[in-house]
Amino acid sequence: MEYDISQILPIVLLPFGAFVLNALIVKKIPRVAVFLSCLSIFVSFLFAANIFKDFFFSKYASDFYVHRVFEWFNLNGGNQTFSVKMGIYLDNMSSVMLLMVTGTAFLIHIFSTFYMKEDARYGRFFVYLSLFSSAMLGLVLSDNLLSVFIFWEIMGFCSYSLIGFYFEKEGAGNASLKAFMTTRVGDVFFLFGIIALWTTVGSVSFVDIYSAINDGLLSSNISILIWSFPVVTVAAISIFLGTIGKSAQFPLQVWLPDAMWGPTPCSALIHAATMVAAGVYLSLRMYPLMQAGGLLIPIAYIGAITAFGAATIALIQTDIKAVLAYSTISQLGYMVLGIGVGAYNASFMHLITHAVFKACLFLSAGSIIHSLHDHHTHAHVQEMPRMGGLKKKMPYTFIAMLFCTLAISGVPLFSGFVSKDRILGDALLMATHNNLYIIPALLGFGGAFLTAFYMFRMMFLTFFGEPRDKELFDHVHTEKLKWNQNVPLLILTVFTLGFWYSGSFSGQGLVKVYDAKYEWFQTLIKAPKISEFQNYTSIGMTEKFTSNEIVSSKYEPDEGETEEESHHAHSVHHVGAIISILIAISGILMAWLMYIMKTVNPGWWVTTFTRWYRALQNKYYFDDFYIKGVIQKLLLPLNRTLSFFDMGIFDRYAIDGWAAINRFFYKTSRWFDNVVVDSILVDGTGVSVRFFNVLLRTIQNGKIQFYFIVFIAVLAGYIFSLKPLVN
Amino acid sequence: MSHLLDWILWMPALGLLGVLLIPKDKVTFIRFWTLANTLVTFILTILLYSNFDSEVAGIQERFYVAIPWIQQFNIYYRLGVDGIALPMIILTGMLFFICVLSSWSISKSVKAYFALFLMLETSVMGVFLSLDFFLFYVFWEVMLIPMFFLIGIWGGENKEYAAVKFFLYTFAGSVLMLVGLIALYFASGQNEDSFNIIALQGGHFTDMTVNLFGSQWSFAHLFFVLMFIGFAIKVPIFPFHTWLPHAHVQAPTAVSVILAGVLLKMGTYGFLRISFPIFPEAAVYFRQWIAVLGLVNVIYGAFCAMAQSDVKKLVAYSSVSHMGFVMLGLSAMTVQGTNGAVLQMFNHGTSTAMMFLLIGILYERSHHRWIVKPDGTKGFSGLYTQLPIYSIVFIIAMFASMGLPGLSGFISEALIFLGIYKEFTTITVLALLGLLIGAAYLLWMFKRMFFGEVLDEEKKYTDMNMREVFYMAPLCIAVIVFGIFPAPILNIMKASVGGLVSLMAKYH
Amino acid sequence: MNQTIVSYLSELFAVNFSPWVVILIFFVAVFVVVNVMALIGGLATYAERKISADLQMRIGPNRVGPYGLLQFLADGVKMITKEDTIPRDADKFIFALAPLLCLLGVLATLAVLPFSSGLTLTDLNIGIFYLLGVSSLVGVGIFLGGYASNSKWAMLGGMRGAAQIISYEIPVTITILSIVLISGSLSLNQVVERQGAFPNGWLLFHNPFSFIGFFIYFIGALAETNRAPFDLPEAESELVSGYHTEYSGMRFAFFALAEYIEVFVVCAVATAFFLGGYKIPFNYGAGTLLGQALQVAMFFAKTFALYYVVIWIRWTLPRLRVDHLMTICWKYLTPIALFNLVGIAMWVWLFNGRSLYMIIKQALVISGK
Amino acid sequence: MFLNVVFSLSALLTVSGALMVVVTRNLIHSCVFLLMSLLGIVGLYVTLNADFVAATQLVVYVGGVIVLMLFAVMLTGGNNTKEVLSRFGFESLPLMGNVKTYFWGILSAITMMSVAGNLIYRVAQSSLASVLEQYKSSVDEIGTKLLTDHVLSFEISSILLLGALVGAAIIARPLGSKQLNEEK
Amino acid sequence: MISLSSYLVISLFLFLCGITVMIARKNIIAILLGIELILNASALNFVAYSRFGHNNIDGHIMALFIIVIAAAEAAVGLAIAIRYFQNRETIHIDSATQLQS
Repeated sequence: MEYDISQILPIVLLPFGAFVLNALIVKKIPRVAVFLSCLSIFVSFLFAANIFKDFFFSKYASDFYVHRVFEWFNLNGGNQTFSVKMGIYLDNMSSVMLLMVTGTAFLIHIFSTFYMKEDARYGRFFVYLSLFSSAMLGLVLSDNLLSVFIFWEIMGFCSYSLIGFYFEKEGAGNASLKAFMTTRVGDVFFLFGIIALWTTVGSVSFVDIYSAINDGLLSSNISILIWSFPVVTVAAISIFLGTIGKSAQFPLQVWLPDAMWGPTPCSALIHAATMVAAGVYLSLRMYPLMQAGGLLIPIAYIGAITAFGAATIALIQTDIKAVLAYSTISQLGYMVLGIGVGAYNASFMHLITHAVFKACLFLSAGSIIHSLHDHHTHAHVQEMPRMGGLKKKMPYTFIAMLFCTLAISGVPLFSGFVSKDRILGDALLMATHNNLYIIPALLGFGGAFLTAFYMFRMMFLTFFGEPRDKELFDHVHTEKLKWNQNVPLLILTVFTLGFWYSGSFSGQGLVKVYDAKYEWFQTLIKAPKISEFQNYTSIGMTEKFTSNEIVSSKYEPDEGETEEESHHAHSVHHVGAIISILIAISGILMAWLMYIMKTVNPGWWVTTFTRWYRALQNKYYFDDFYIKGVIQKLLLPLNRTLSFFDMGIFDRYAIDGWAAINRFFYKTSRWFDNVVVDSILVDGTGVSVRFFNVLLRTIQNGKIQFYFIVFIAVLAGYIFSLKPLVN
Repeated sequence: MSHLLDWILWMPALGLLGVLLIPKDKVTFIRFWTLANTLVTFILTILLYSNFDSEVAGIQERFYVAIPWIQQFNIYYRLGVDGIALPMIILTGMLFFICVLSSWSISKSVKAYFALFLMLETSVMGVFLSLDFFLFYVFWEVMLIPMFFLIGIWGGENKEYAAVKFFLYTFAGSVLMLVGLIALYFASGQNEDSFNIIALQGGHFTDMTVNLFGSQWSFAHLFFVLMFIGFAIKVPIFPFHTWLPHAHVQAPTAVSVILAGVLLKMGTYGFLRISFPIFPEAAVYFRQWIAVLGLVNVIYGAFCAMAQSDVKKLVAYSSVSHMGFVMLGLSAMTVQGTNGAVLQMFNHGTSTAMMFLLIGILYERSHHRWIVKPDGTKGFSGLYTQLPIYSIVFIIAMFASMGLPGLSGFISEALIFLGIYKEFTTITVLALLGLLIGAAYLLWMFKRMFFGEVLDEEKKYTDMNMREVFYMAPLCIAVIVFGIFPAPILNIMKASVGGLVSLMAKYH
Repeated sequence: MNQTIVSYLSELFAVNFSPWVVILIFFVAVFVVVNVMALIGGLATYAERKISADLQMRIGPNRVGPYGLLQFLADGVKMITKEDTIPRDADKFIFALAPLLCLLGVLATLAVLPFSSGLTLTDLNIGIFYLLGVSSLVGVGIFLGGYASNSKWAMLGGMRGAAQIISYEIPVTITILSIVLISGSLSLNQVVERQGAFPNGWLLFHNPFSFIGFFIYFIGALAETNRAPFDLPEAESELVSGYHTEYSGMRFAFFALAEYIEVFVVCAVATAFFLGGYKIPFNYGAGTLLGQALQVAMFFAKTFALYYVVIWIRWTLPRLRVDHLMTICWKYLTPIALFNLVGIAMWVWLFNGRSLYMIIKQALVISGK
Repeated sequence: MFLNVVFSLSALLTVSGALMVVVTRNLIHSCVFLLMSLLGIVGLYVTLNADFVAATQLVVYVGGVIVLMLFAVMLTGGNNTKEVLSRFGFESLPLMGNVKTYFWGILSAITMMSVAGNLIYRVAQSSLASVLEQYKSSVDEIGTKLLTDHVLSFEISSILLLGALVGAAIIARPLGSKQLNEEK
Repeated sequence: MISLSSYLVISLFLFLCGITVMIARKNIIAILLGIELILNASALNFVAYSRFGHNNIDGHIMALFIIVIAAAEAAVGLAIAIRYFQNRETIHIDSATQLQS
């Protein structure tokens, strides 16, 4: 299997090239720019598919990777040496990720050609999309934390620009500012973690970090302020803080709902499928670090809390995109929970599946919003109370959205079931081992119930029942199959089916692909074994791929070392599966009762749990705390006092005070100068001189020739008194 | 080739003569003349770069010039360039060229303006090029004169105060430097190397003591502190920074660009060229205090910037904050830190120059700079809708100066953090918070100015014209290219910096 | 001394003359040359009248001798026999001195004219410099003449003449200097020797600048010799007859003679400097007396051609106004001359002294290969 | 011998010219005599093998300076003979009565003569006496020296000439009537 | 035989005539004539010394410079004289009493 860089690099470079080119031409010929973006992402999708094929058929080597390194710049000078390396790290996980990213991105590009058609900044949107896609792919391919951080930040910039895409609106500005700053909080700690690792390990390449963890290099302590921690903990915490910021986990989840100010396709791509997932991806990459840092339990808690809390908030949202946003947060919480409970590949699988169906959901919402056009305000409507009964008007969107909803709410045979159920199963398994995991597991199951409920609430409110806004409803045209409106949805819908991922319809790995012992996903995606990165040598960028890099699969089932443990695991997994199926069905039933049968009145809940309801409405007062509390009560007054101190006190008194002192001195010295020096000494001299010149005036007759005679006389006298000139 | 430095140094002076010879009503001619002259200087600096041998640490023999000037005091006309000076020289050449373009719209006594401008360029070049301490001091002082007049004549409403403050403040600093200069002259035995910066380097004065007020002081420590204050006023470092907002806010656009882009760097350049190499032991002795001061700069500058309602003042404080990063990098005395510091000097030069130029462009249209007017109403809003190109350039500048990866600011800041992490971990964490605040005030300012509805008086603003685009383009390119590919600059500086770092490493 | 009549003769007859003989030869040669010049001056007056008559469709002098060829002798006789009047209030000493100064200045220039490679009275290696110097005596003479004869016409004429001569010396000198740059010597013989017989070897066609320079020199020379259109000092319509209004008889003859000879001299200098001097094709008969004769003939032929042009101009062009005169000198001729100087310097430096012709030839040869 | 003749002639010319300059009362005449003695000096230069200097002297003085002098005499009212008879300006000094016109001149002349006698005596008995060399053109050597050793003074003198030219032109420029009045 | 002293005598005589003229004449232009004489005397001295002394050409060059200076001096001096005459119709040197005390 021959690999050289020309098969990998275009995946990143094509969208980037498209970005550069479009940035130049977009003002003149936006159509061409759009076409170029779509084309570039499609071609890189083909490349990714090719790579995925290779990895898929390469005997499922779980620890098979391609690693290319080149020197970005070095600081070798004097006797000092320091070198910064960049590189490409391509293994099973990144190959799958590449396929997912390019695929969804391509479909979303296509959809955007429909959705952004009428927009004034049609072309510029695609410029941002291309930049974003290249950054995301670069992050997937990058081999070290530094380049991860770089692409991470570039994605942050794209999200900033896309959230603020409708910059005429004040709210867009607020939302983009909020999004960028909130993620920035995480990023700063992420950078600190990178630096800590870099200084300790001497490199930020994944493989170096793995082997360093294996060698216990990271157990040394560093002291911050007065405390001292082991490096590994600090690094793990700060890197996970990066994840929290990026994938909107518990303390910093506030930005993601506001991010819905952006155009719907960008919400689909950035804030559902890829960027927010990048945080989880990073944590998966750094899984050994998290393990070594002993961070799994807090991660599990954070994930569970996020999953459940976001789900609760999603219950009462009326804006369709807001519902999807909160569901995204909670699904991301599930992924983090998966990391926390050590369900490595389950968590990653959930990342993939969630990316697919959530992208599809957002696109469907987009097509709904696009077709619901209010003729009074000339705005698109995203309020669910004004929808309803759209099933007849837009059947294709309905099908797509139905499938995705089934998937996300964990109905069997659908992808969401496969992945989420595994996470929950592992959570349950861990709970049986360790009591601390009980609460996360419970929260996880509760979240699953809520998920099913609010997703179907959204479905029912949107598509079923009678149209609640008749006029709006009448304006909606019955949709026909459009290549760029519905086809992407349907394609994505196809991939919401479970067997694509599990290789089995039940999702329990009963049906195998080829001769693998387990289904491909479980086979392919394995937690990196840090002990295997010892005898590793990085390979230059241009060299051909050599076979010594291929490590043939040493994969063994690791659910427990012994037979009964693995049996126990299996049983627990079965229990978990059954529970989650029941939960999903009950959630759907609840929603059905509430919004179709109207037997259960939502208003009753509101009136009964008013305080809770208000808390949910205010999103548990997070925004109030951050904005009103931290920023307005703490930060801004601090700034004002500081700047007043700077100009008003320090500058005025400490610096300009010198002038006052000088003023005293110059007054005294001026008196001395006037009286003593000037009038006595100086003028006195003048008087004496005047006395003398009266005498000398007489010989000063202005007769040149008289002077000349005198001059000659003097000259003569001089020469007479001269010694002989020579000898 | 051996006279290239003389040419770079005196080319603006020739231009100055030319300007003086042109009659004062030939305004366009004067402008084009100055433009051509600065362009030639810039090209010469590029020539210097292309002839630079990046392998050599320290002064490049092939450019070294040493001519006796005042021989009885061993004062020489000594020019030389090394990897630390070269980025600054290129930056100077580029920024002056651009600033001439940006001050095209100056209409008040154009001749005097451009004459002073070229005089300023000569002096700045002289500071970066001269290897003789006396010559260095002379240029350092000469630089004050054009700055004083440029601020005091073409400045804003409160220009006299700002000009006088700038002059006196900086002058006080350089007087301290003069004391150090003379002390070094006598301490080094008044031989013909007594003013030779290169010969003074290497810590000959480590064990020397000086008797002051009847008690023994360490010579190195005493005069390191004096010179530190002298340079710190220029940087400016925390307690000595208050001239900066006045000068920046009152100065005309081009001048504040030069002030922020080049003049601030002269202070840090002074550390790199004089204070640290001559008193390495003292520098190592005081390094944590330098680091603390840098940290204070970062945090304090960022906080103050966040409170400003005047854009220019905001950016002025932001450069206080960024120079704090440079000080942090210097205090680390590791190869990453020092390289990062020098790179940050260059990058801050480009990015903050962009910011100031952009603010100047906006000021030419709006004639005020209030984000929030004193009466509480909005100063600007929805500029994004009104001035698209301007906004794109502004975004580039803003993200570059807040250190977005992929733009030039990031690499230097990352290198600085990498350098100081091992030395001062706590300070690293706090400085990272400064980075956070930095993003905060810039983005907040951007949101307040650029988003939202377009105000009525903004309807008449026109977007950047060709000239402005033309002179913003090189800076944009520099910011982006050096963000993706910093090697060209790092390669020229790394040898010299490595030499400096290994010198410092002997002492800690 | 480089090449003089004496050294040439001593080479020719391969004998060393004793000093007395040298002085003898020298004086004989001087005598001959001066008389020949006087003759030429006389003939020039005749020629002038004839040519002017021709240009004005008249017959002109035709009584004395064949075609009135002896007219000038008649004039000379008349001049000599006329009464020599001196105005009462005139400054007698200077009145007597002025014509002599003029004639002295002119005749002294003849010392360095290269009539042929042999027949050169003395070939100073600062020849042209010397020539300029002594020829400036004429200006003094004219001025003093104008002053001495106590009359306002003469006064004005003299002042004009002096001013004009001094002013126009500058472009002329600069032009000559630029030619000296090419030929690298101040000696007229050397300058001539540097050139070729055919026009492609002349300094006139050496490069564009020298081509311009020739005309500058020629105009300046016209002005220096008070010839029309620059004959303001003797503008008969404004000042009766200019600086020699009060003169009569032989003194007047001296003035006239001086003027005509000077015209000859400047033409000769132009010939030597621009038109290849006495060079004859293939240097025929070098060293023999025949060769010398041919060279002399060639030299005189070129000079008289120029002389004809001078007369032609005089009878063709109207007279200038004084301010125009000065304007032409200071605002046009001098800057152009300076520009020429720089241009020729650049040329000599660039093509290290090759002429345009040689450059083209070499280019052709190179491209031919 | 030939050289002697030339020398004696030109020396005669020089001396007599200078003397006449002193004694003539007529300004124009003294200009002419000055010209005479300058020509004599040219001859002396020739006897000193200084041909280039001679030619320069000729060009500058005969062509330029003398004519300028004459011009100046003309423009300043020509030759006003009453000036020559005027007294010295020693009225302010009481002891200087109304003495003979040339008294002071002759006195100083005698003084200097004796001084010079002293000088020449010393010079004559010094070892300065030397022999004539073969005549050799001095032009190229002068040129070389002017552009190598004396290049600075050469440039300075050229600048001086330029300054003199411009200065003279500005000083002697024709006055406007208003200017005239205010200057009077 | 021509010796150095003969030239010296001539130049001395010129010098003395110059001095006499400068002292005796009251006409500014006359004084300028005297100055010319003095300058020529010195130039002659230079050339003579360079001829008879250690035989190099520098004397000639000095003479050239003297001539240059003489020309400049003549130009400026005469210009001053003319302007002076324009202002007050005399060039009697003692009439220049404006700056006299």
